Amino acid sequence: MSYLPNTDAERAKMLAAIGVNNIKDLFVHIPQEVQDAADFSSLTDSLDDMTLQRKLITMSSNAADLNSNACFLGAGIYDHYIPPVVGAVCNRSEFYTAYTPYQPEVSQGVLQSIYEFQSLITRLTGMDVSNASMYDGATALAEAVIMSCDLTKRRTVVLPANLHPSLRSVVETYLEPLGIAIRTAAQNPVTGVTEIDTLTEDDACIVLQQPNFHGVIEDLGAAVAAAKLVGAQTVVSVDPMSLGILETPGALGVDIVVGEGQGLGCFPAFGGPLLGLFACKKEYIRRIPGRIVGGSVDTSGRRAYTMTLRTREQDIRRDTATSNICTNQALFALAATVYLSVMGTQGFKQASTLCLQKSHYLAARLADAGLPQRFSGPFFKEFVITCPAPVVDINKALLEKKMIGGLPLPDAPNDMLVCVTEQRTKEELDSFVDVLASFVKGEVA
Amino acid sequence: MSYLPNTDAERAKMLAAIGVNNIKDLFVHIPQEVQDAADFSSLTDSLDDMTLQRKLITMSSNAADLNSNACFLGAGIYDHYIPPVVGAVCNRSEFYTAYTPYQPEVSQGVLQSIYEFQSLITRLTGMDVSNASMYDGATALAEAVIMSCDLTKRRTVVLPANLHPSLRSVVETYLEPLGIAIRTAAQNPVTGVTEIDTLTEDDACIVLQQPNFHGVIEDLGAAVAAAKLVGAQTVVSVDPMSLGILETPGALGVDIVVGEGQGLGCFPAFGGPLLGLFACKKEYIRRIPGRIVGGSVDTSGRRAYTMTLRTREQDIRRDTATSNICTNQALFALAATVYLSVMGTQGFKQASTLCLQKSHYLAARLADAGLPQRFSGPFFKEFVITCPAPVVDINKALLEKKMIGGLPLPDAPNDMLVCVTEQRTKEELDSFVDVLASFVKGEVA
Amino acid sequence: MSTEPTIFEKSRSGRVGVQMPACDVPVVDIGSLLPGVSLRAGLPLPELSEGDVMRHFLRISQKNYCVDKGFYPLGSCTMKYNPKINDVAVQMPGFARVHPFQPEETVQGTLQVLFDMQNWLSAILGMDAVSLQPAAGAHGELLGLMLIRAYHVSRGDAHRNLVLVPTAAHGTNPASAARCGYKTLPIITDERGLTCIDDLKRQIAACGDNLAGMMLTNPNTVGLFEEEICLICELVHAAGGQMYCDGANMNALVGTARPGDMGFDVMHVNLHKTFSVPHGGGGPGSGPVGIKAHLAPFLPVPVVVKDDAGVYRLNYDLPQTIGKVGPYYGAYLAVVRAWAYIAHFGKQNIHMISEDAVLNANYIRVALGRTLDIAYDRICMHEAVFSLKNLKAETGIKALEVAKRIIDYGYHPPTMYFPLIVPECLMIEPTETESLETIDAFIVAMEKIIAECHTDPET
Amino acid sequence: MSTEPTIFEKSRSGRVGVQMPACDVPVVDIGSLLPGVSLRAGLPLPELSEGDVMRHFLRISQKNYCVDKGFYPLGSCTMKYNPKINDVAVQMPGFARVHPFQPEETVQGTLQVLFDMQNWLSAILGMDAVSLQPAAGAHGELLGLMLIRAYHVSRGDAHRNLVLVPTAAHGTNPASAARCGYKTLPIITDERGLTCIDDLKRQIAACGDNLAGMMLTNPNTVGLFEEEICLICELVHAAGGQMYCDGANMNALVGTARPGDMGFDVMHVNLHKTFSVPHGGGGPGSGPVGIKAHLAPFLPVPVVVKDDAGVYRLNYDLPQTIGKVGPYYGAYLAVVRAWAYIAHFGKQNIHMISEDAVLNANYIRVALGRTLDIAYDRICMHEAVFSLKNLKAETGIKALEVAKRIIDYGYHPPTMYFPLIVPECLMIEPTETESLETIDAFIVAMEKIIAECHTDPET
Ligand SMILES: Cc1ncc(COP(=O)(O)O)c(C=O)c1O
Ligand SMILES: Cc1ncc(COP(=O)(O)O)c(C=O)c1O
Repeated sequence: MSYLPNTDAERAKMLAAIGVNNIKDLFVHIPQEVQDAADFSSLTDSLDDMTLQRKLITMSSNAADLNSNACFLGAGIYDHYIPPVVGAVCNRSEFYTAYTPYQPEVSQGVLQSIYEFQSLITRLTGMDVSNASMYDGATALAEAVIMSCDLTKRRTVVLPANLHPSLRSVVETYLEPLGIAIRTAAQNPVTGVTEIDTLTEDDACIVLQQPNFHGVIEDLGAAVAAAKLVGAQTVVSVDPMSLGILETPGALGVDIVVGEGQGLGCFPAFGGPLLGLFACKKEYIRRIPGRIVGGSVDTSGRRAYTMTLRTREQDIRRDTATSNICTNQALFALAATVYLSVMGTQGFKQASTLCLQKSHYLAARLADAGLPQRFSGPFFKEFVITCPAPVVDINKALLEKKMIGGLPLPDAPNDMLVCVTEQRTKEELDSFVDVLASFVKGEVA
Repeated sequence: MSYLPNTDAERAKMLAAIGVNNIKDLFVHIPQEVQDAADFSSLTDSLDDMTLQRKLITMSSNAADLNSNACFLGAGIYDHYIPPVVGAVCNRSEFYTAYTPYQPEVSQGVLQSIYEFQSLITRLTGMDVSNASMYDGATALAEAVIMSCDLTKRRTVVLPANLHPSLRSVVETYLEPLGIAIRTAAQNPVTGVTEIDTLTEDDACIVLQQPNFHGVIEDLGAAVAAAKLVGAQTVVSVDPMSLGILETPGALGVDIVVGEGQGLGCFPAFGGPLLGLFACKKEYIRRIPGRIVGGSVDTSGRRAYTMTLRTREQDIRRDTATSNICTNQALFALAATVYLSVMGTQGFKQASTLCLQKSHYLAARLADAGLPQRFSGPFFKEFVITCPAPVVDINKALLEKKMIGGLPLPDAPNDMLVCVTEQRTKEELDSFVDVLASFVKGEVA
Repeated sequence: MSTEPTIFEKSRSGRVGVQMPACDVPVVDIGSLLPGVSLRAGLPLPELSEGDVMRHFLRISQKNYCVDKGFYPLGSCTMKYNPKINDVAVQMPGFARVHPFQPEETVQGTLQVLFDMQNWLSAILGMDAVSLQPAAGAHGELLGLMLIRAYHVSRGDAHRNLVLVPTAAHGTNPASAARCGYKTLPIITDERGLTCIDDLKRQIAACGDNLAGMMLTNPNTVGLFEEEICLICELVHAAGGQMYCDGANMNALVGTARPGDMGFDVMHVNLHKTFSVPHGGGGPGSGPVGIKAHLAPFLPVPVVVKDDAGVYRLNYDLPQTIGKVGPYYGAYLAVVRAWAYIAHFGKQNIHMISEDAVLNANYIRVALGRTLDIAYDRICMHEAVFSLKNLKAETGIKALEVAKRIIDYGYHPPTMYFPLIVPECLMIEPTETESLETIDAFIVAMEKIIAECHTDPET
Repeated sequence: MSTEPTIFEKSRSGRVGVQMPACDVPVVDIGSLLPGVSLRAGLPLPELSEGDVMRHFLRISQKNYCVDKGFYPLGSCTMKYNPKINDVAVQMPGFARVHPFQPEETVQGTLQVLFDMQNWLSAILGMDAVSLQPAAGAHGELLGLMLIRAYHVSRGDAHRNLVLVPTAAHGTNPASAARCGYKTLPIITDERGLTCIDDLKRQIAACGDNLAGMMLTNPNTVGLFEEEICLICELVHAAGGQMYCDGANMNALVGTARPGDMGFDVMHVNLHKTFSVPHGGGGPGSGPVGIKAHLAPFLPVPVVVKDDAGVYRLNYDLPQTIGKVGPYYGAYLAVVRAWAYIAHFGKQNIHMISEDAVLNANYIRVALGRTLDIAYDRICMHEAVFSLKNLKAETGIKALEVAKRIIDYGYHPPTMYFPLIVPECLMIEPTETESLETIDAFIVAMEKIIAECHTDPET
């Protein structure tokens, strides 16, 4: 096997050194009947290196990928531009084959990158502190809600009706065993914005998704004001790409900001691995889940980085830890760090602005073609249109033109959640309109 | 521009420090009429990073590549398997963005890799010494022939009739200005082997290609014997992949071995960059073209590598240098080094053997289907068949089945030079036979 | 090691690293596109050229140790070689550049990887089904416990809220239990290094009918196989509890024995340990969960199925599902890597993983046992555990100091002070991808360090 | 810097790094497949696992300096940043995985790159046509000289066998001339650092009607623009000679001025200097040759053309072609990289390359000129040349020692002792991709070193 260095001669030498005759002698503590029961016949035949490579190419080719098809799907995973330097850095062995930086002497590279990641996230969100990443935006939200309950010692949280269904499902699944109750804040059916006048003194927090599942921009300031009145917190799940334009949650008084960081330099990758962002006010720092890296000065006076506030974590605090998370998404935090560094102020703002301008162009052209928007509220890069046919059918027609259509809404099969990133060209937008217009005109069955 | 760090403010600061007002003041020595004549309007419009990436993907997609099509083309460039670790090493910044290792203190990585490359090539060829690489197999052959003339002080060289036409053309082009005469050794029309009974005492060397352009294995021993009789040298251009099986040219007494190293871990890449191999007997070492790396011990007793025998080279010897070559193919020599290291004795022999077995299987099946081989001599991985229709037509039919057919021979448009590497599966070989058999049966026009 | 400034210190106002395209649709004033929306003023990101960025990260990268550079003797971390074909695979567009909400027909090759892995991991773990949704080991623990809880609730046993967790367990076990609303009771490890059966019986009895289950790491956290595992499972099952296997140490068993055959009901495995997914400096990982059939109704959605026409589909139709623990289908690219690792070995050679891992560990146990005190003197599994208690008594030198000294010899330090039950603990796990000569060289270095401790304790 | 054994020393008999497939066709005895052919006995290649190989090369790689790590002040080498999009491009299957003999219709995208580059380089150099065949600069020189020779021969001037080459020229110039069967005559550089016109006239006269041409590097090898270039070309042309431009220093001119407009007939340019192709530790490079129309009939075959239907084709039909200097179409992947570099700048911004390169160099000239003696005190082009003659006289310290000392400050040394006409020469070329603060930091380091030379010459 290509990855196993030892030869049979070396194995024999080692067995002799150990003082046993046979490799099986090393497994004597495993009950024989257990060993006998083991059956691996349903595995694949062993693939040599050449055949393995071929097989992977073949499987990968059996998909309509976003290199060859223009993507109008969003809903949490976005086809944003990834500068090539992101891959050049993340594919360095020194980063991707390194272990968790528990030993700072041999881990300054990873530690500095995480330190910079945290700083970037605080700058982007306007929050005081950020952790070193969570699994994804959904679990980050669940953790934030739990943290909020811990901080406020309350047991009810308010989720918006227009929360992404996957996020909602994860939060529900996390809260159920903990007995935390969920209430739902209604969505204004015209504007698409969450109605936030329903908070009580039992609520630990109100959650908003910014922009919400339907793409509409929420009024975070109003939520913060309403929450403060009842001593509750505001938790926001933000699309970081929108923060090239929108006011920071920090400036609006939000307590905890989470989000999905995939759009910051990570491939869509069929939805994983992802990058959970988690930032909050500094007074909550001892309750943050997961790792935090801090900067300090080493014995010889040089700057050095190390993991800090370790006593919150599970390996020390065990069942009273702030979370059970251990392995996080360090390499993808690095990707986001490189992404934000190379995009810089100007590039990131431009990308954000292109999303805004192009999505509005498409929405306007679709409206002209007889495909109205379902909601009137302001939107950033996603919006819902009501189609004259089921979205699944329209998407088939789009696919023939090498376009991946938007998401059919769970509750309304003729409603499509359309996403336009900076990567979509005018030409692609116009082709999209053409296909949809043909359905309006009834040219397609 | 993404690659230019200086900002306009910095530029202004620098101009002030230099003491000029305007960037144009730094170009005052260039005659104004020259500057005025410069017209760049036929260049492309400037492409931003995102559009550039898109455009490259689009161009690359406009080709039938060897990932998606089974390749039966050879003739000097081969679709051999490349283990992924080759790319992992060669894409390391420390290797590919390094300069030529003139400063050994900061270049031990590149120097050691070249030292190992040279050692691998001598082991593979059975020769005493190897240089650090030439541009490609063709110029390496031209250099070898010129070196042979220098060493023997003779002015005629004998090339085989079945030399690869591109190689022949390059050698002719190189020799013409030097007034070195070329004679041609005939090819036995039945066996395909070179007739070597024509050498004289004016001949500096006889060249053989092993296997020759038509895939047939030459008798190097016979050539060496014939050359020795007249005091001439033997120069062999070898396909290194054949050296997993064939006796080494060194053991057979060959004086200079050159070859195209592309098959050793480098992409076909539309024919370039390539990797010229150059090895010879040790008595010729002071006449070798190009760079050589040697091992030594540094001042603190540690092993160190450095470029050696520099006085042969153009930067020191100028017009009396052994060659004009300066930049060579270091990174591709590294690729070959990693390739040979990871393939190892066993893997390389297997790859070589698979070429042999599979090509013979295909030849036999084609013969059964009524497509005879043109030559009866032994062959390694390539062979010529005579087809019932022009090869260009057959290749169109093959392309429809996602196969890239063999080379139509320049002198016989119905003859196809077929190549089978270890990458071709039995399934692909059988499909190839099916398509060709349909031409024999006259099923295709 | 020179200091590299932070990326912010390297920033220069006005510098551009990525040239974005001009807007190709008519540009509208932002204020009129977003009426009433508050917009941000500044955007304090760094400003650098592409080359500045590359240099910064290359320089800091070189301060890092990594498995591509050398041996990580880290016990319990399974730092094995990360094959390079995996890196190629995760760049392929059909894996890296597909959207999770694309229609199933457009992602058949993509789905095949998930389908295969559900089956292959089931076979390797001896389980009936696998969920690929968890993003890491701890996430898998949480899912596993949620499944146990859903099972109990479905049987009217909602009151079962106690979980047994050995003192020697990894911190994620009790933390995950807490996250599932469970209370944990400790179980001690006996002098053999194994679960103390008497203590277990005592604690089971103490639980009464509130026992939800037990979390057991097997091979356990001192590198030993729990040879009474069948008995342990029987005892817990008899008390109505479910058996959870923390499969972090599965590398010792792959291709040789299966937790499902030992009596475990549910387990996770870390693809970033056992199946060659790189650690990435701390993640991402992947922590699939295997279960027995009785837990299948509660699996998170979706699961990948193959319909009668041979088409891969996402099945959301599990009425009793606990819901979702992650937004999509798990750490997809990590699963692709693990697919490749398993496929390379295949049914014929999968046993070589555990065999070479255990062989290497026992060789270290014996060879280094001549110099260090072995914590538990018996055949070990994937790792060897030593106690430097006596060294500390004799020389005053602590495990921490020995471990840090090994850095000067060009190695990453071994795991120290875990598990806490072994005083001055050093835990060494070689994995199957280390060679005899690497291990020998490491042992020589350790011997030199120990000799230094006695002769020259200052260095 | 620890020693890493050679790959051979790391080999262990029987180890396997690549598992090859079993033969899927019936296996026949090799002896019967190859009757009478002598087969090799052993195959003494190294034997290692994939992980062994990766570690070996990673470890030696870390001993290397590289442009992704820091500044290379190497004069005449144009070590600029290598954009990462280029690395992505050369992996794309339509570029990397196509065979040079595929039918033209199957490689249209592939050919487009070559066609564009023939045109773009012609525009940038001010030439009428370009051959992409040469593999490096020296190879381009040889081709250029062969074209000159073919031209003379076609006009019955086969006797023209003398080429003028400045003493300051790079060694490849005289070596290439020799390879073309030419004798070289030296031309001296005057005190301005420019071609001595009197000497040139003298040598032209000495050649009589045997003058084949002149090879001139412009900007020249001391970093100055040959301001009398139009006169020089006139003089050589008047004597029946052709003007060859060594375009190694083209970076100073890109987008600002074109050798074709100065009177040159033929030139090469190094894509691995001017157009961001990485140096790769010594290659591969690419040395396209641009020519005026009168040399076009002799170009090597094939050239890429676009037919009336817009299809790219390979044209072999040049009856007067000199033949071929390389087997296929040149260093294709290098050409792809250069395509991307040029496309990024485009017609609008191409001038920024030379402007920033020359700006950076003059800044160094002035700033470092406060500490070191400038060899020729006038506005320079892409590089600044200093002479340490006085330093040596005062302190005994040589340019070599100063250059090596800079390594301790984290830089690659500058070019030394080239060209030989400047005593104790240090030549520094920053390129357009270095930033002001990098240059400032380098200057500070140089100042420190020079100060040391006076105060503490031992270090
Ligand atoms: C025994 C054990 N259990 C659980 C975990 C947690 O796994 P993860 O870090 O993937 O969440 C670890 C990780 O170190 C472990 O060693
Ligand atoms: C002035 C000059 N001419 C020619 C060359 C030769 O170019 P190459 O190394 O690409 O063959 C060089 C390379 O250093 C050079 O600096």
